[in-house]
This record gives sequence, C-alpha cells and structure tokens, in this order.
Amino acid sequence: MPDASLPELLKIEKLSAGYGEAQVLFDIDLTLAEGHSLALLGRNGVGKTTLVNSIIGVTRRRGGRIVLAGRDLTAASPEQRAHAGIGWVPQERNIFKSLTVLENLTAVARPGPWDAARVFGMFPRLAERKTNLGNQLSGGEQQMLAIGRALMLNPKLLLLDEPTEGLAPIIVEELLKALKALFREEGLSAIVIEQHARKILELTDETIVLERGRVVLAERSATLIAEPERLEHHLGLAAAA
Amino acid sequence: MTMPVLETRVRQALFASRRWHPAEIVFWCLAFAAFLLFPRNLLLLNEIAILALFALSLDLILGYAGIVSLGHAAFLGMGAYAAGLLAKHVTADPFAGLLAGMGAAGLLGLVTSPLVLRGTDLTRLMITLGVALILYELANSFSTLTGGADGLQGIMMAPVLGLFDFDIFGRTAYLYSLSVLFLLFLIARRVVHSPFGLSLRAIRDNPLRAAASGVPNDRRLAAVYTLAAAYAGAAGALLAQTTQFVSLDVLDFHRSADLMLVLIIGGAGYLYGGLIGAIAFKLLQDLIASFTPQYWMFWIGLFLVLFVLGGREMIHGAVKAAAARFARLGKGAAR
Amino acid sequence: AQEAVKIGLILPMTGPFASTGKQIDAAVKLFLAREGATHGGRKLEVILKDDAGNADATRRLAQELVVNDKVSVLAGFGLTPLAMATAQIATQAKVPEIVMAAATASITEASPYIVRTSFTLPQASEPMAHWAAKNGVKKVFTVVTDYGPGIDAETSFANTFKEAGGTVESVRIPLRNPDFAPFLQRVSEAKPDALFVFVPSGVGAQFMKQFIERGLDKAGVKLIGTGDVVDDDILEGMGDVALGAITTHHYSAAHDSPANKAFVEAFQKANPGMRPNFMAVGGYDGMKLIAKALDATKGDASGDKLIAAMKGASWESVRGPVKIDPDTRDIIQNIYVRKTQKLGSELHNVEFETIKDVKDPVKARK
Amino acid sequence: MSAVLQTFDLSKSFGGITATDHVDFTLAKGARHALIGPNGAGKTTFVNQLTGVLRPSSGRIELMGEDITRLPREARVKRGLARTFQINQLFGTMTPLEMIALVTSERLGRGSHPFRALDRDLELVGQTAEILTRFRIDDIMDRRIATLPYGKQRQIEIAAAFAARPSVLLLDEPAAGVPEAERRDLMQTVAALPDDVSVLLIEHDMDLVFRFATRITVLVNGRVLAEGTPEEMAHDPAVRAAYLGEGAHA
Amino acid sequence: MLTILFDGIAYGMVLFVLGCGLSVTMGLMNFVNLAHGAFAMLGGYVAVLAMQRLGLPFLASLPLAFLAAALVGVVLERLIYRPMYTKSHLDQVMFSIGLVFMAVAGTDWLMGSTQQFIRLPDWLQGRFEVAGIGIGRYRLFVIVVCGLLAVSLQWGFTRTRFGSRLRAAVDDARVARGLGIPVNRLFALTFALGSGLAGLGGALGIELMGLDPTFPLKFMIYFLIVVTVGGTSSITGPFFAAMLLGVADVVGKYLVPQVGAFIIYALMVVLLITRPHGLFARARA
Ligand SMILES: Nc1ncnc2c1ncn2[C@@H]1O[C@H](COP(=O)(O)OP(=O)(O)OP(=O)(O)O)[C@@H](O)[C@H]1O
Ligand SMILES: Nc1ncnc2c1ncn2[C@@H]1O[C@H](COP(=O)(O)OP(=O)(O)OP(=O)(O)O)[C@@H](O)[C@H]1O
Ligand SMILES: [Mg+2]
Ligand SMILES: [Mg+2]
Repeated sequence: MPDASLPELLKIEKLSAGYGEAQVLFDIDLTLAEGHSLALLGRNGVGKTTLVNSIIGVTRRRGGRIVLAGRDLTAASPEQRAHAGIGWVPQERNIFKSLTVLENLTAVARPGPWDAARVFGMFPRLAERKTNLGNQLSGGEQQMLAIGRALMLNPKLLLLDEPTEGLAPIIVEELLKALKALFREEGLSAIVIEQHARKILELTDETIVLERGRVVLAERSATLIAEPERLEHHLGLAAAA
Repeated sequence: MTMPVLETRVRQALFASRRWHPAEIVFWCLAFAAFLLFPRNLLLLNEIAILALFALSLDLILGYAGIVSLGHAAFLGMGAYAAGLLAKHVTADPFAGLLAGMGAAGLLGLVTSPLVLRGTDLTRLMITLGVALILYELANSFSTLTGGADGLQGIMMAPVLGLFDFDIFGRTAYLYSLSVLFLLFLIARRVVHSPFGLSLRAIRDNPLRAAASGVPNDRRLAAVYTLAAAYAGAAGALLAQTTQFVSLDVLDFHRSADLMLVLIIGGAGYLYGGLIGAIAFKLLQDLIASFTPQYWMFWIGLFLVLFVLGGREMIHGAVKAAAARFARLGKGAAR
Repeated sequence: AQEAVKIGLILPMTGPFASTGKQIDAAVKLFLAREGATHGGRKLEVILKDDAGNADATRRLAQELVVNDKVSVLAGFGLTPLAMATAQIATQAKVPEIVMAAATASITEASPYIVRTSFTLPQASEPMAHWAAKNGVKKVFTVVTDYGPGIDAETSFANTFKEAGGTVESVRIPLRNPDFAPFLQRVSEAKPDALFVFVPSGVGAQFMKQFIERGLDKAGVKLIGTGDVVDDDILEGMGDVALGAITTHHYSAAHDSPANKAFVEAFQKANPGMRPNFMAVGGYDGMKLIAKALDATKGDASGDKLIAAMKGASWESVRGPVKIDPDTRDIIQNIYVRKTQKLGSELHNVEFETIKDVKDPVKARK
Repeated sequence: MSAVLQTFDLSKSFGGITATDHVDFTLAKGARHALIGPNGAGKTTFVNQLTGVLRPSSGRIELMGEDITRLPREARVKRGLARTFQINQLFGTMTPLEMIALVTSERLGRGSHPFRALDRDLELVGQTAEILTRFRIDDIMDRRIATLPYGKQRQIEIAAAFAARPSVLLLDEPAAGVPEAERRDLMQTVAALPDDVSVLLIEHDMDLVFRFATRITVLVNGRVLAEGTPEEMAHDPAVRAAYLGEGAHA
Repeated sequence: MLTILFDGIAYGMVLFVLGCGLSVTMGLMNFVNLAHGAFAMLGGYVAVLAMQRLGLPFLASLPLAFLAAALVGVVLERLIYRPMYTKSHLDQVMFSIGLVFMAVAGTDWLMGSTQQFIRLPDWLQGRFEVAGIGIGRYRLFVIVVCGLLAVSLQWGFTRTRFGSRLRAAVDDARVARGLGIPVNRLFALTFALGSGLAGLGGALGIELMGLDPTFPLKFMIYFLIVVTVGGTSSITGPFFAAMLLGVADVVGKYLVPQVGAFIIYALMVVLLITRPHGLFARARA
C-alpha cells in the first residue's frame, strides 16, 4: 500500500465516469506517491482505458475528485491537465496523421529533459522515418511515436495504455528496460495498462486490478510476484502466467 | 441453434428489412389522397412530386453509395431537354418523352461516371458541379437547339395514355407525376434491398473492405450513378412535360444545391428522406414566400441553421416516432 | 361596388435580378398612390409573388394566380424566359400578360395576350447604329453578354451599322464572368472608333471601370450602347467612369418634362436612396395601361375585352408619348440619344437627340 | 507440396524507403505459415501488395500458377485470395448477418443482381448461416457491427474473409487487441479451417505463432532473413538478434 | 499578350485572396464553410461604409474590413460554429448555406440590392506601360498585397509550431487536447484569421468584381474551385491553383472567346481527375 513517507503525486477520490449515458467506472479511489508507478490490470472491457482517459479528462465525469501534486484538477480541461504534468499514450495510438513524425513530437513539446533527439535515441527507427507523415508508419512505429510523443510533454505522470501492443518482442524488451530506467533513475511516475501482467509487475511499485469498473485488488507489485495465485484469481491463468 | 432454425432466422432477418411498413402504406395513400384533399394546390403538389423524384435519385447515390454530388441538375436538365425536344420535334406522347429523358440522362450518367469514381467528397462535389456548369454553358451556346436563355418554346404534350389532357389546374400533371414517382420508387425500393443494393452500402461503409470482399467497386458505382442519372432524367422529363417549357434554369447550380438541402432535411439512406424533404422544403418555401416575397431567403436560412444546430434529431426523431406509432397501429389492426 | 380586379404581379424579388423586381414593385405602389386604386369603377388589387428569376416558378405562380386567385391580369416578368414561360398560360386562360421589363423582341409573338410596356432591345440598339454612322464612327467593336437580349442587341446593331456602311467586329462575354480584361484587351488591340456594349445592368459598372482602367477612353474609343450599362439605378455609384458614355434608350430619370420631374420626386420620396430607372417606368406604365383599359371597358375585366382595349391605347408617359402598337402589342415610343454627364453633383443621362415614335424594328420589317 | 501463392523479386518502395526488397516467397498448399519480423519490416506492405491494395514497384505475384500482379483487388478475391486487416475494416452500419451475406452473395456472383430479394435466395441463406455458426457470431447477427465489442469485431473480420471461401487466407495480426482468453478461441477457429485453405499469419504474439505455424518466414528491412520450421527459427541466432530478443522461447 | 498575362495573374491573385481564407478554415480546420463569401461580403460592405460614411481613405478601410470580418467570425465561432465542427460535412454545408441565405437577405434589407462602389485613391487609378506591357496600377497593388499574404501564410502554417498544432487539433481534437494543445483557442484564432482574410478579399475585390447582396452566392463556386483544385493541405496549393485558373481563364477568353465560358470548369474537372487531392497534395498511404 502507498508509502506514507513519500509525497503524494496523484490522488483520486470516489471517481465515477463513463461515456454519454453509460457509466463505466464506479467510486474509484487511488493514490500514487511521487516517483512510484502503478500497474493497472483487469480483463477486457473492465474500464482500464476509461480510468486512464478520465485522468486526462476525455470521458464524462459523474462524480469524484482528481488531485495532481496538490492541485485540484477535477474541473480542469484536458489541456490544463496535460500542462499540469500528465503525459498520455492512448490505447489506439492516435498519431496525428497529417503531421510528420518530427512534427508529431514538436507540436506537443514542453520544456524539460526530453526533446526530439532523446526520443530518437530511444527509438532509432523513428529517426529514420522523421519526415514520414503519421499515416505512413507501420503499426509498431506508430506505437513508438505515441510513447515518444507523450515523453515530449516532460510529464510528472505518464499514462501508458497497452504500450507493448503490436511491438516486436525485441522492441518490447528494450522498451521495458527503458521504462524501468526512467522509473527507477529519473523518478518518473506512471500508470501502465497491460494485458500480460507478468511483463510489468517487475517494473512497477504497485498494482491495482479492476473488475466491472471497480477496484477489486490493490497491492504492492512485489507481493504479487511472490503470490501469483492472487492475480490468477482475478485475471485468469493466462494473463498472470 | 440448429442449422434449419438458424436458416429460418437468417431469412426472417433478411426479409425484415424489405417488408412494407404500415407507415409506408399510409404515406402513399395520403400522397394519392392529396389529389382530392387539396384541389387548389395541385400545381404545388406536382412540383413536390417532381422534386421528390429528383431527390430520390440523389438518395440512390448519396444515401446508398456515398457519392456526393453538387451537379445533379445536369441530369435533370438533360432529361428535361430530351423530353422537350422530343415532344417538339418527334412525338408528343408523354411516355415516349419520359423514356427519352431517362435514356438521355442515363447515358450522360454512364459517360460521366468514371469522373466520380475516385477522389474525396470535396473533389466529387466539384467535379459534378463542373460537369453541370459545362452542360449549362453548352445549352446556352447551342441556342438554336435549346432556345438558349429564352428557353425551349412551343412544347405541346399529347394527352397521357391518349385520354388525359394536361389541364391548367394541374390535375393530370399531378396524377401523372405522382404515378411515375410511385412506380420508380417501387423499383428503387427493390433495387436497394437486392444484393446489388447491399453491395452499394458496403462500398459506402468501407470501400477497402468492399473490394477485399470481391465487390467490383468501380463498376457498381458506375451502375448506380447511371441509374440515378436516369431517375433525375425522369424528373426532368416530368418537369418539361407538365410545365411544357424548358429553360436553362433546369441546369442551374441552385437546383443541385437545393436538392442537397432537400435530401439532408429529409435524411439520406432510407428512400423516404428525399420525399419527406421535398414536401417540407417546398411547403416551407411556399409558406414563407407568400408572407414575405422579398426576404423569404432569410427565414429559410434561419430554418436551416436552427435545423442543423438542434432540430435535425428532433424532426427525424418525430418522423421515426410517428412511423413507430403507425407500426403499432398496423399491428393492432392485423391482430 | 363591384368586386376588385386582381392583378398578379410576378417579379424577381430575390436573387441576382432582385433590383429589377424592386424598381417595378416600387413603381406599381407609386402608381396606386398617385393615380388611385379605382379605375373603370373597380378597385385594383395587386398580389405580389417572387419567382427569384426562375422560369418554372414564374409559370407555376402564374398558373396558381389564375386558377386559385382568379386574377384578371398577369404582370411583371423581369426576364425574357420568365415572360416566355408564362405565355402558354396567358393564352390558355385568356388573361392579359403585361410585360413590364423583359426586352427580347420575340416575346409578344409567344401569345396574343402579351402586351409590353417596357421596350425591345432592337428598338434601342438600331437608333444607336444610325447615330454612330451619322457621327463619324466607321469601325465598331461590339461586346455583349452571351444570352438572348445581348445577342438581340448585337445583331440589330451590327446589321444596321453595316447597312449604313460601317465595319463591325464582335465578341460575346459568358453569362458568368467576373473579369472583363480579356475582352477589353481585344478591343484595345482592334483600335475601333467606338465600343458598343450590352451587359445586364448589374455588371455595367464593372465594365465601365475596366474600360477606363484600360485607358480605352484615352485611346479615343467612344463608349456607346443601349441604356442598360448606364442604368439610372446604379449610375450614381459608378462615379466618373461613366462620364461621356453615349447611349440610346427610352427613358432617363433626367428626362426633361414636368411630368417626369414630379414622378421622380414622388418616387424618391417614397423610396429614399433609390432613383427610378427604365424598369420603374415599365412598371408604372404597365399599371397605367391596365387602368386605361379598365376605364375603356367600364370595368369589364374579361381578357379579350381588356386586350382589345389595350391595343392602340396611347398616353403621355413620363418618358414621353407612348402607344401600344395594335398589330404587335409592343410599345411605340421615342428613343433618346443621351450622354452621361454631371448635373450639379449628380450623374445623369442627359438626352440630346430624340428619334420619334420608334416601333420594334424587327417586327416592323416583317 | 505444391505452391499456391508465390512471389518473385517483389519490391515496393515509398520514396526513399524500400519497404519490401526483392522478396521471393512461397506459400504451400494447405500451409500454416507465419510471417514475422520487426516493426516496419514490411509485413503489412507485403500483404498489401499480395492483395492489390498497393501496386508493387517491381516483381511478380502468382496465385496457383497464374500471374495476378496487375489484377484488381476484387478479381483476386474471386480467384481465392482473401485477407483480414491489421486495423478492423468492417461495414459499420451493417449487421454481421448483412456483412456475411454480402460476401457470400459476391462469391455466388449475385452482386450485380438488382431485383432479386436476398431472403429468397436459399443458397445464399444457407451458406450465410453456415459461416455465422462456424465463427459463433449467430447470437449477435442482427446488431449493428459498430456497437459490438472489439473481440467480436475481430472475429467478424476473420469470418468475412473466410466467407469468400478463399484458397489462401492472409491474416494480419488477427489477435491484436483481443483478450488472452478469447485469443485461443480465435486461433482455434483459424486452426480448424479446412485443410485445403492455406493460411499466412502475421503476428507479434510469439505464443500464438509458435503454437499455430508449421513454417515461419522472418522479414527484416524488407528482405527475407530466414525461413524454416518454428524450431529452426527459434534457435536461429540472427533471428533472435533481429527480432525475438533474449527472453524468447528456446 | 504579356499584358493579358499580367491581367490573368492579377485576377488569379484576387481569386486567391478570396479563396485562401476558405482554405484556412476548410483545409486546416476541415470545416466546409460555404458562408465564407458572407464574410467577404461583410468586409466589402465595411470598406464601402468606412469610405462613404466615415470618409476614411481606401488603405485605412482595408484593415478595418479584415478586423470587422475577423471579429464577427470570432463571435459567430463562439456562438454557433463550434458545435458544427463535429458534425458531418453535409450538415456543415447545410448550416453554412443557411447562413449565406440569411446574410444575403439581411444585407439586402439593410443595404438595398443595388451594387456598391468605392472610389480608389488617384495613385491606384489608371495604368502605366513597362516595355510595352500595360500595367494597371490597382492590379499591381493587388498582386503585391496578395503575394505578400501568400508568402506569410505559407510560412505561418508549415514552418511554425502554430501550424502543426493546428493540424494536430484537426486530425484528432480529443487526443490533441489530452496532449496539451489548446484546441478551442486555436480554432477560434484560425477561424478569425480565415474570416478576416475573407473580409480583406471582399474589400480588395470590390473594384474588380463588384459588390451586392448576392455576392456570397455568385462567387461561392469560384472559392470552391480554387480550394479544391489547390488541395487543402497547404497554402501554396490554392495559390498556384488560383494563378493557374486566373491566367487560363483570362488568356483563354482572350484567345478563343467562343469557348470562354467553359475554360475554367473544364480545367477544373481535368485537374481534379488527374490530381484528385489537389495540385500539391502530399502523397497519401
Ligand atoms: N466511447 C465509448 N462509448 C461508450 N462506451 C464505451 C466507449 N469506450 C468504451 N466503452 C465501454 O466501456 C467499457 C470499458 O471500456 P474500456 O475501454 O475502458 O475497457 P478496457 O479495460 O480498457 O478494455 P481493453 O482491455 O479492451 O482495452 C466497455 O464496456 C466498453 O464497451
Ligand atoms: N505510405 C507510405 N509512405 C512511406 N513509407 C511508408 C508508407 N507505408 C509504410 N511505409 C514504411 O514502410 C515500412 C514498412 O511498413 P509496414 O507497415 O509494411 O511494416 P510492418 O512490417 O507491417 O510493421 P509492424 O509490425 O510495425 O506493423 C515502414 O518503415 C513504414 O514506415
Ligand atoms: Mg483499454
Ligand atoms: Mg503491420
């Protein structure tokens, strides 16, 4: 459970949200300490993406509060939230198709250690495709660009929605290594959604599991690595394996 | 589910989409009853019927195949001139004229169809517009044939079926136009519920997948474009025959633009949109214009703006609700 | 009292020809105000409809006016096709159709019930050709808009002028044409003595401006034409570019007669900011004609009686003496040669020569 | 085993980028073949050329011995080449029933028929029903496709491709975005396809690839790096270095 | 011949200025705003009133036309345009045609249906000759102003971050906001710019094309031709399209007046068939 010694970065209280008339999330409570990262697990359609989208503010909120680094963002617009320090990698990638790779990065850039050169260092493939338009990229290249784009905001909190989807195994390996370094060495916080739990438990400090829009399990990731049967119970054998 | 059960369900589901809805029957009964109900407005009704046929034509390509056009007047004009010229120089028989109008416009549609196969909505809008404008200028240039800006004079129509003369009250005109509309509507209804119609919807929804499913997109689009052109040609022929006059105006840009409005007001893609739109548009225009002949445009404009800003769902919702109520009534009666 | 006589007035009140409709509508209202609404013992009731310049709308409105409103007279008709589209109805219903604006010569031949109180283009163009030939012009370049009236003007001018021994070159401008540069450039290269122009009155100003901009006036090219280019309605706005244009027409707001002065004054009082032009006069005289016919029939508004009464009717119009030709039902009137000049601070077409009692030359020749 | 689909020297370049580079490839009859490779290796581009979405810069494609390099897309489908898309390409406003009926009607050559009623066509009805059961989408057959959950849509994507009764089926990341649990169902469906259908699978999920494929081709930078049995590929050092990485199955 | 070429270029420039505002809203914001001509008309009338009623000089009335149209643009954007962004193109067409109708009838009511004119300052009137080419002063003025405008717009949209952020916002407004791009502000600004340019074009165009209440309808086709032929992905596209069409139209009418009316339409159809995404469309996948 959250480490009381570290200052709080994100605090979510009784958050309910959905799309249009449909409510997807019910009374979510969540706290994340600065420098910590969180694995967000759950079966298909339980509302993982909806939770991440509600943090950035593109869903319909029906109640609850969101506080980032002491600042109440409940009523803030998505762009204000982004400015407050949230970087978002949407599930569908949503690369800007009429911008080049480079423009996709610079259009959202905010000052900080991450710039285009550093992103290209992380994904050399993107550097080779610098002048391709967003819709002239392979599926995996788009995924890399989406991650790089979020980093360009130099966020305090990174929201990664299935970041390894569609990536070659070797790239996945490298990406996970890079993320680990970011979390451990640069103290970046993140919320990571992943279908394959085992890939990210090592990477994160804490884990929550959603079921039908509610939190059903909140635990330290290390504990879950040690006790895999607890995850299995919620996710089914496959994912926890 | 066992196979035979499933097959029956599949058949039923496929049948459901083409079954006659009670509201449809009521609609057509009312259309014919209007002849008796509004004897003073037959001329307006005739115009509505013709506009409805014209809109039905656009619905075939826009609502079912996703081809936008801002030059549909080209086919209206082609049909009108063909029918008018035929009546003037060859035979005054209305049906011959109708066929000539449809044939000429259909041919034009076939010839110009390669132009609309590719490109975005915007390019299609402009290409069709361009074709219509070129046709307009051609009709103006060949004034010895078309009468140019003075219009095609001296069309005299023979009685419909040799029996019903076109009278000044528009009795024959309305019944004739409405019957042609109804007949062509029946054909259109068949077509959109056929395998051909289904493939059009497929192309509209997703041309990439349609091609990957074995649909020859280009040929189907050309076919429906030609068919729609023939329909517009029929509308043109009716216009020429019932007004016994053709002017360059039939080819004008505002015809195509108004048509678009008509179809959007009524809603595209369910065949009745154009008909309902035509009724709404003409009545509204007539009503407002009789109040304020000088500034009616303002009120039509305001209507359009409000309609899009909020009223569209309302009106379409109301239409659906009314249809549903009829359906319930119909079922009640059947029971 | 007897029932009112209804007049169906169909005009383009919206669209590109709205100004025509407005002039006529204003003139018709002015007529009723000045000369009373009761004639031949019957009250005149005008029903105004807008056809926006669309022929099939005109036709339907005419039909409805006849069938539903039982009008005794149809009037208005801003453009040739609009008048033509209605001809059949006039014939079928035996209702007089008073053409107050449209100017193609052949209109009155479309139905025996059509009577015209405006003018025909040949009527205005031929005198121009005569005048030009007499005043030392040898070579003319004609520039007309490519549609019925333009072609009418071109042919009648060119034929007459050639007969008088001149040479003519011609070019036609498409209906939708925002820039006149290419046509004026041809004129400037041909170096004619005069440029004869006919364009619909709305674009006249544009034409004149470019004529001056291209320096054709300085190159010694005279600008001549029918009165349409220097339409009184917009003359003031054209500014000095219009100065010096020589035109022939049947009406100018500056026509020098007490009757006209009173008319212009009353018109401007009722419609601030507007100056009556030849459309207004066509409308005013159209009403006059109807009133006179009713007087003659003692209130009998049946079509044949009215038409019979209209044939040969004559009166002193604000444009000068006019008469309805009993054979052609077209108007016989004076055509004036005018020069555009400043009168005080205002621009006007000042008449300086009169050709009396001009019939429509096309029909006169037949 | 005889070849059903072959490419010779197939190349495609976008401006300066060569996405597929002289690829010679053979798909055997009845094969369960997987195509893997790093991101941007040219896999999707390759499939797009096979199906006619992209026109090759050079090279030749043969389907059952016939040159189809320049045939339009729908003609290839008629000759037995069907595909699924990496990103769903469905008819959003139709129901699954209508979508399958459409593919079936095109295959039966009914598509240009303007007057026949769909429900009167017993052959069409029968075959449509058969596909609906085979892919277990009969329970949702009259809901609008756009409103269905992603996993179902994925299944419809494959069902629609299969409804064309292809002799060669190309599957571009069919399991992407499909949950673990449903993934196996999906692959079982594919594995259970009749033997005479040859399948080419593109996938980044190595569990699936190794479970499904009997032969694997590895594409890197537009070129064929290696080809062989799953066993051989898993141990090939070049493949491990370029694609599988260290943590891969042995 | 060169004179006529010059005339063609000037005509093309006017087309460009009238159309480029539309390529801004339609191309960059993906909003089909047929009411564009109404903003141009507004600019035109503002210039006319400023000169006639307030006695302002011509040059001062130009920025005024720009500002007035931009201001009205912003207000309308806030009030009624915004909900339209997410609607279909057909809805947008209908909505903006409605606005055009209202503008046409409203202007007619306020200002009357007659043509409006302005008086140019003396230094812009007449023409001079250079090497046998007759050059109209006003046409030259238009060419210079529009040329500068074209260059700065092209630079603004492709080379600046403003441009790429705007395109991002158009591609996917939801995600753009989530990544910190102030979509609403960008759109309002862009809309103002587009409307302002229309207003400026309207004011510049009075002298060459006239001004009356039917202006937005009369010239709608020309704006659309320029924008579609030019493509919606850049400013250079519409610029060269306007030039090409202007020159072809003028030169064609000069050489073969008999087919004058067809040239511009035929050229448009041919260009659109060969380059369906516009003259300079970037390659698409
Ligand atoms: N735009 C939307 N409108 C309406 N309902 C939606 C929308 N997006 C998602 N939903 C519904 O909300 C629920 C939660 O979806 P969400 O995408 O948050 O799940 P998830 O846990 O991220 O699933 P996955 O593993 O498939 O990404 C699902 O039932 C889904 O159908
Ligand atoms: N239209 C295009 N223009 C320019 N380059 C393109 C275009 N389409 C694809 N590419 C490039 O071609 C290369 C091959 O792309 P392709 O989509 O075939 O890769 P892939 O093997 O399917 O990758 P992934 O596994 O990531 O989906 C990529 O580097 C991509 O950037
Ligand atoms: Mg998700
Ligand atoms: Mg791919």
